[in-house]
Amino acid sequence: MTVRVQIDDFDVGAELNAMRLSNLNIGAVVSFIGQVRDLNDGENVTAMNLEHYPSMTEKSLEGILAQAKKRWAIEDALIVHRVGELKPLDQIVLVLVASAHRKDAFAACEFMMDFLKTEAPFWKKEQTPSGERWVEAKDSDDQAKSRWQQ
Amino acid sequence: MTVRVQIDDFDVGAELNAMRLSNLNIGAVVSFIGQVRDLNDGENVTAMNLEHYPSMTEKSLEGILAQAKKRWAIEDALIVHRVGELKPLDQIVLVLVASAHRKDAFAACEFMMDFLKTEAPFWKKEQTPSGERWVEAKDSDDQAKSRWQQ
Amino acid sequence: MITVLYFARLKESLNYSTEEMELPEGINTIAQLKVLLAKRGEAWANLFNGKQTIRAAINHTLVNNETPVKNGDEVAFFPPVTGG
Amino acid sequence: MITVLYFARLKESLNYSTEEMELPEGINTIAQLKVLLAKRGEAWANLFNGKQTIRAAINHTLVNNETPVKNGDEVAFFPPVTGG
Repeated sequence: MTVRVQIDDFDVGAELNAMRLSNLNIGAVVSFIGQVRDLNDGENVTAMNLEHYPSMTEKSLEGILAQAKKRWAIEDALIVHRVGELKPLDQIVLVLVASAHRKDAFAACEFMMDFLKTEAPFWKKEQTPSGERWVEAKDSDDQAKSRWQQ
Repeated sequence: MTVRVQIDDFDVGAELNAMRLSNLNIGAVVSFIGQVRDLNDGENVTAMNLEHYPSMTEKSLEGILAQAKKRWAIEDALIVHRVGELKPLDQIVLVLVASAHRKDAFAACEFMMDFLKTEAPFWKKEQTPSGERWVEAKDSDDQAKSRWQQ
Repeated sequence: MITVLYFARLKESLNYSTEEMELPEGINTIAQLKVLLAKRGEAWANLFNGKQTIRAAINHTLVNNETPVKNGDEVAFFPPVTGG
Repeated sequence: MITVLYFARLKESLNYSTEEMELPEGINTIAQLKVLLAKRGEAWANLFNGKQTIRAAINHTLVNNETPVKNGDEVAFFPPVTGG
């Protein structure tokens, strides 16, 4: 169970293989990759900068991972989140969950993304043809999180 | 949107990258990998054979993919399923879904797995220390599928 | 004529994977075809007497007991699927 | 003394990323600290007058307006997060 915050890109195939081959009880691995789109809220995005709160970020992600581990039967999990300058098609985040059966892996992976989106201290600033702008938080992300709290 | 049934292993990292780099509108990619566990229903599994109904299999998987495409906003999707002899830790199935936003990718990927598990004509025969046995279908898979039909 | 295919546990129990058969008068649905097959002997009866869940496909599409069978169809019988 | 950190849009608007401050008498919660900061001028008032959603963390844990603040704490203010 690991979290990493890094400037460098990550290799999903290598991460997936390392996790799935580590444990003969793993029957299901679910991965989520978030990547930069060239369009957001109707404007072209040429680049973005991801700022974070260094001493809080890993603690926040570890907390999210620990919550998922309490709720579901997870064999292993990983969160990798990038910071710094990113361009369209660049990978931003990887969430990987391995479990004996698929239901736990799907639920835990989506849960972690919903909490990461609303609790982990990252902020995106986009560059667009009309200038820079901070990305606004979305109500849909709060709604996605609240599903897990009912 | 592709389905493949094959004896050979697949390279998840390569499939993921090919899909996610193909389209600047993709913001989320969810993957599911199913692999052989060394234990099932309390018995050690040393190997398994996956039989299928060749002329029906791809049609069935294409139908599942088409249903997912109707229900969610999907940019791209892939199903790869192996047949033949497999051992513990071998990959069995890959379902990959790319979409603009994560909710569609998670739902479509889980939907496709739940339908594949209950509709696609594959049958597993396991080798165990006490002999060969056909894997029994699970009620939990029928329940997982029925969630999508309410 | 119809083609009938058997898969997995059925193929093993019956020692039979495929056959061509004339569709007899009065056999118009999957349910009726199962009743006909169940009369072939003990192994067949065990599988087709209705106590086991046997799935059917016609021309590569899953169907139910009430689905009509007609000449030229490829009918397949198999246990509940266990892929993935 | 407490340490106060500002992130993202706040850091830019205030041109301020971190400060040490004495915790004045009567300032015992996040809500009270926000009221105090709002008195520092227009840019501060705009952010801390309660009309914008400003999140707070104490010692690297998300907290709410009622959470107590005490000497030695690291308090952070920031807009709703937008990672992932």
